[in-house]
Amino acid sequence: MSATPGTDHDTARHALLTMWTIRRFEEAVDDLFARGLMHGTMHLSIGQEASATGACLALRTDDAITSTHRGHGHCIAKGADLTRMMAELLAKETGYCRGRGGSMHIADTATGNLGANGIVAGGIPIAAGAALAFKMRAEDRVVACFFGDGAANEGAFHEAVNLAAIWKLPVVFICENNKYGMSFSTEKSFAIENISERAAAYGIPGTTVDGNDLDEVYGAVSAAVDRARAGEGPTLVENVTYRWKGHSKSDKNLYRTKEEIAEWRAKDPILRFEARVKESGLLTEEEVQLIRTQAMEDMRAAVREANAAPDADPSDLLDAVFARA
Amino acid sequence: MSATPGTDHDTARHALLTMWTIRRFEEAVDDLFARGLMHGTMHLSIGQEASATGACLALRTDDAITSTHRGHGHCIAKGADLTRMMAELLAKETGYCRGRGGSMHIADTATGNLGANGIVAGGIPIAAGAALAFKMRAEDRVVACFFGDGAANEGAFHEAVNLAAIWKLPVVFICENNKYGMSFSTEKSFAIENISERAAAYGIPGTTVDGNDLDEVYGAVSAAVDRARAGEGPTLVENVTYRWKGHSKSDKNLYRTKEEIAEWRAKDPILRFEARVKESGLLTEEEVQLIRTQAMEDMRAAVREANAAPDADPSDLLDAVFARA
Amino acid sequence: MSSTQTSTSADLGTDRVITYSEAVREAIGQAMEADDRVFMLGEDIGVYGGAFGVSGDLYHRFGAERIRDTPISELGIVGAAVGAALVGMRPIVEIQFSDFTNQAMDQIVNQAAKIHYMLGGAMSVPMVLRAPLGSGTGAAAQHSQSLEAWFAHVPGLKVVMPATAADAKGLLLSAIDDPNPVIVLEHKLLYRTSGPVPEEAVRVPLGQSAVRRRGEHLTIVGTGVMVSRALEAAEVLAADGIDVSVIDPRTLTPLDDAPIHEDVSRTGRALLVQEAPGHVGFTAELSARIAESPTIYRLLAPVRRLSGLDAPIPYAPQLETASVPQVADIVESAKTLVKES
Amino acid sequence: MSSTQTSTSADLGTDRVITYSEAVREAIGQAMEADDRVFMLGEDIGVYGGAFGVSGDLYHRFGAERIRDTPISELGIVGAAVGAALVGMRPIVEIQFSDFTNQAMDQIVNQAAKIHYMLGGAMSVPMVLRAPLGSGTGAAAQHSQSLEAWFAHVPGLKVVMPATAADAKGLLLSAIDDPNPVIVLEHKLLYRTSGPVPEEAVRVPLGQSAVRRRGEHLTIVGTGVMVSRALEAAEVLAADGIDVSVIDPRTLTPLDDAPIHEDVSRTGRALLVQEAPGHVGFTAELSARIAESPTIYRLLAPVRRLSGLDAPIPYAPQLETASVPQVADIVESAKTLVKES
Ligand SMILES: Cc1ncc(C[n+]2csc(CCOP(=O)(O)OP(=O)(O)O)c2C)c(N)n1
Ligand SMILES: Cc1ncc(C[n+]2csc(CCOP(=O)(O)OP(=O)(O)O)c2C)c(N)n1
Ligand SMILES: [Mg+2]
Ligand SMILES: [Mg+2]
Repeated sequence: MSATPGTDHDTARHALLTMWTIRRFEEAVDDLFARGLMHGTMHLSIGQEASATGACLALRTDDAITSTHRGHGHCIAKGADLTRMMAELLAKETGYCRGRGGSMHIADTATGNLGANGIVAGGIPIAAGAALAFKMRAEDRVVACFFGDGAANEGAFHEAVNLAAIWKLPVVFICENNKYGMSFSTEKSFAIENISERAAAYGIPGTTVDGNDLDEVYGAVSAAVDRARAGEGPTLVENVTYRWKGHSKSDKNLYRTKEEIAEWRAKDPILRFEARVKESGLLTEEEVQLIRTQAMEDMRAAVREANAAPDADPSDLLDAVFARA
Repeated sequence: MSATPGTDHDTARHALLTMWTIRRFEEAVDDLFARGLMHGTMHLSIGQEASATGACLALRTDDAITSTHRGHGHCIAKGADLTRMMAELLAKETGYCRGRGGSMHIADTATGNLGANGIVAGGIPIAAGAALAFKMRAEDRVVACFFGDGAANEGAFHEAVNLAAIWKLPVVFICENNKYGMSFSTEKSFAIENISERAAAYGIPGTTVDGNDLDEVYGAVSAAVDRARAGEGPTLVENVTYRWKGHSKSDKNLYRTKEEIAEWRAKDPILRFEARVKESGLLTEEEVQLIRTQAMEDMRAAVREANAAPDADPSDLLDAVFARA
Repeated sequence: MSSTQTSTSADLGTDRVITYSEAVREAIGQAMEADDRVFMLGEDIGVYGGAFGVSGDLYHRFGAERIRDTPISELGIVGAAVGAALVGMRPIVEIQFSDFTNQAMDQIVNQAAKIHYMLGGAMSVPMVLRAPLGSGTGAAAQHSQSLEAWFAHVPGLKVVMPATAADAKGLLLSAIDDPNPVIVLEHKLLYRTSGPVPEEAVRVPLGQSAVRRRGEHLTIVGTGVMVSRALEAAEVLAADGIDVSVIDPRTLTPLDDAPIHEDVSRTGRALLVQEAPGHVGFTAELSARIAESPTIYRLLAPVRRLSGLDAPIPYAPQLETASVPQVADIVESAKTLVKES
Repeated sequence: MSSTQTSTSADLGTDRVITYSEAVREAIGQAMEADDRVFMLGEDIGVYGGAFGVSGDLYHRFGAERIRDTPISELGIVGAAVGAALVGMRPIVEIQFSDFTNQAMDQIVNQAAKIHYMLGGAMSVPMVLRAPLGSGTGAAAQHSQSLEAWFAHVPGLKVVMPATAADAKGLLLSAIDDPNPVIVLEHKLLYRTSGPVPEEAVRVPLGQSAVRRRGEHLTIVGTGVMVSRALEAAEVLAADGIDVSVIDPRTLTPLDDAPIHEDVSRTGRALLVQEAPGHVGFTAELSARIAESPTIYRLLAPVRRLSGLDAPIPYAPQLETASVPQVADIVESAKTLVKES
């Protein structure tokens, strides 16, 4: 856990760099995909960077996360190496999953990422289980469990949150409410105002914050992490945010208006944070420009290095199915 | 829907007879099973009769129910024939399921029972679906969906209640909270006081009533049925009650005390209702005795007739797998 | 994979060529026009038009009530279909990827498949569950499975795998008519393929295998995308003087194995192809049926199965391709089989 | 069904006879004593002692933390086991009836089975899922299924079906050691059977078939409760001069088929028995392996499968019995097979 990003210089620098890195990384992915240089399907979190970044800032390196199909941001914010991520997306042997996982399964296990997940809500029970292990072993580690608004309507959410609640597990449930589960709006899929209202059904605290405000996210998740680490059990934190891009590549955006997208682009979480720290004098314009440049360069280096790596090797596919004792 | 049982003579008579019939039927089952004359496993609802009876009194014949593994009471209260029920339990060809279903699948479809269910929470999505059909066809029929406290922790509960809530389906979710899911107490399996608090998570009304008080159950379910029929959507009604017998035959009652059982036996829903209607003068002592006698005789006739029926016929098992056009 | 299909327009009495996904959509549209009880439930099938574009404009034609967008709740929506079917509707559920049937197995297997039987016939569950299966799109292990063997193993379910546009329409129409739960598994690589399809609502009955090609030396049996791969392989093999039959069971349950016995008895060789992992897969059943019947006496060589690897589907394109049978693999297996004997 | 098992005490180097469920409990107790990472999760496994009494007194020995009672949430608890396994625990999940794995298929199939592969080997999921399967208790269609074929079809899962008390213990110990998800399916009719079981924590390796009996005329292959039925049938057949082998694969994945090929090559006849419905079941795989190998040339008669009906399991005892192979059915099938050739 770091000092508050909005008041601490180094933390602000780190947070801003993380957000720009996520943005640049995903723009690169978008571009590579559009040019036919990338395979599969991609779910981009552009516009949601404050959620991943603010939440992971509240975690220690030995804390764990579970992530989603829209997981590049979580992976980067938890500390993954850009080159190995890009290599995975480019189906290289040096990728985090040796080209076997791709975008929906990318994870740097060394920094505590227990996996992105192609299954909506698939990571939620897994998060509860990892938290159970931490508690049983009396380790003071916490799990942050990311999932979308859509995931909150899956049975897996319900069962896992209840388990965590009755066993007071050290897990923070972070719902990234970006208003849509693919094309279906939260207005239609919920008969409640805020998803955090569901916390009461399990007897745990719930809170809704502006997910495009890095400090708010950080504050809410930090409080929840403290609570979890103190053995007081789980919290449901809802980060209200928005994805600028389509759900995935096949999305024609028929279910929302251009105006709505424009409105949310105006709430860019990165520019907002930049403006705030510049205004408060925490970072200078020059520092901000250096951060931007660094994010761009890091991304370019990652693409370059990943491109140069060997393609994933099909020779031992059967061998890779089972772990060996 | 009938007039209030606590104030209308005929309704009171019907309600009391129904409760005694359930009690006698299940006592007979208990006895037949203990004597090795009945096969399989049985889940008895003795002690919970007011819940099934009060709820079904609030329904029309053309309304539907979904039921559970502990479903004899629901089946009887909705209007099933005792002989065909007993025949099913005795594995007879004349049973409701021709001996193929047994206790956990018994249903009189003619009186709107869409099935008992051996799967905890299995009937909840089915209830939502039947209600969806009624709504789409603009029929003013309602579905009453019975399930236990344990079922409220299954994902199926969550998904189905949410569907019903967002689509404002004409369904009443009736949670029969008898304090235990098999051996696991609600104190341990929930971190909330009342299961009805979960209603708020779906934006629907929830209410908790004394499930051993026939009038209270009837009142709460009636209000919910009216709401559903008026197109205002689902309600979650929690009937707090208790099962006197073990979960099933293998239960050694290690998870609860004799005192607790005795305490709840003292809250016998049938004797309570009898006392009330006698006190208010709605039924005379003589009428009550006649009702008791009738329940006993009906049960005996059912056992006798069912015993005389032919055994289930194994000759066309493969034929019975698929429905024919 | 070839994007042409072999049913000729002459066979089907029509010149009109449409895509497989158009054929599915047309079947649903015609069924909905003919019968008020038919409606669709699924994630993003409304204004989005479906994850694979299958429902397309149906939402605009039939409205939000009958083309019903749902939350992400596979268990809930399959259960809702079961309930609606029990009281007389004819729901069609779309599951975005067949992998997500895992979420809904209780309602499919413990409920839909068994209710008619458990109730001694008192009710039935006339519903259709459609879902795309298979690999080939780089969507990796959780979005690329072929689980047809599971469904075929469950008494009370009918299981359909249409391989052509015409079958996609005709079999789906029969599935919708059927008073039982029918699982229709559409290979996602087929959606954009096209073929002749009659404009009318012509049914293809469930439980009838199709002989796609007749040959002398070898019988290839496969379903879904393997049918077109087998037909392509057949062309290659023909150039090498090997003349093969290609049989497409189309319906896995009820399975019409008579044409397979007949053809294998004639050719003496059987090559059974599937994309799914081989271990305890559907083609094991085909092999077992040959081995337990008099057909076994007509074999000139052991039966041969060609299956996907017993491994999850990987992301990298070259790994994905190596994980499931391709045309060249079929050709090679066929050659080996013919040479062996 | 016989309640004796054929492994003699001499084979196992012990005189001690305990029940199958005691053997399972003993394995769990010994694993928990030896390794702090091992714990149990399941419904009513605590003070209740388990729906089938398997966990018994473990709760009193190890406490509520490690013998962890759960709400009725199969998906949640299997997922919790996956998560705990990922960070280094060795959870054992008990699912009350294997039918309820339907609730948890996403975590079993989309998660546990694939995570090691999808992550390119970076993590693994060392967990055990135990569940009783099969019919014979009058619990009807939703509590009596035999779904082993499904799990065996999923790459990344190991699948075990112990048929004797000794195997129940020894295979479970190996399953707990294994760094992969292992599904252990225990037939509920076996729980009360007994046999010799070593007191020490002796492992039976996964992936080794057991030859339960050697005969001249016919090879019977079956798992779980069918092993003892086959052995009983063997006695009856012996009285009639028909001398049969009985082979128990024990592990469905990985499958050790060498002893089957060897034995069938010698006897020339294979009778494959299972309780599950025949269509696309596990014995289809056994048949296919014979039909695609040189063993086929040694057959004196077509392979024969004897399976449960392709129907749900009914409640009525005489219907239930008629739905799955009994000793007499095995005897009859064996005789027909021997006479046929
Ligand atoms: C169980 C399951 N159902 C459906 C899908 C298809 N799908 C992938 S992402 C998605 C939308 C998820 O919405 P949400 O949880 O809000 O996350 P977001 O995409 O908005 O980040 C859907 C329906 C899936 N991957 N898994
Ligand atoms: C999905 C599923 N899990 C577990 C069981 C085993 N089981 C049958 S009844 C029962 C307890 C149910 O508790 P509750 O819902 O409170 O109903 P009650 O028995 O108290 O009436 C359990 C665990 C089951 N039948 N289905
Ligand atoms: Mg969303
Ligand atoms: Mg209960």
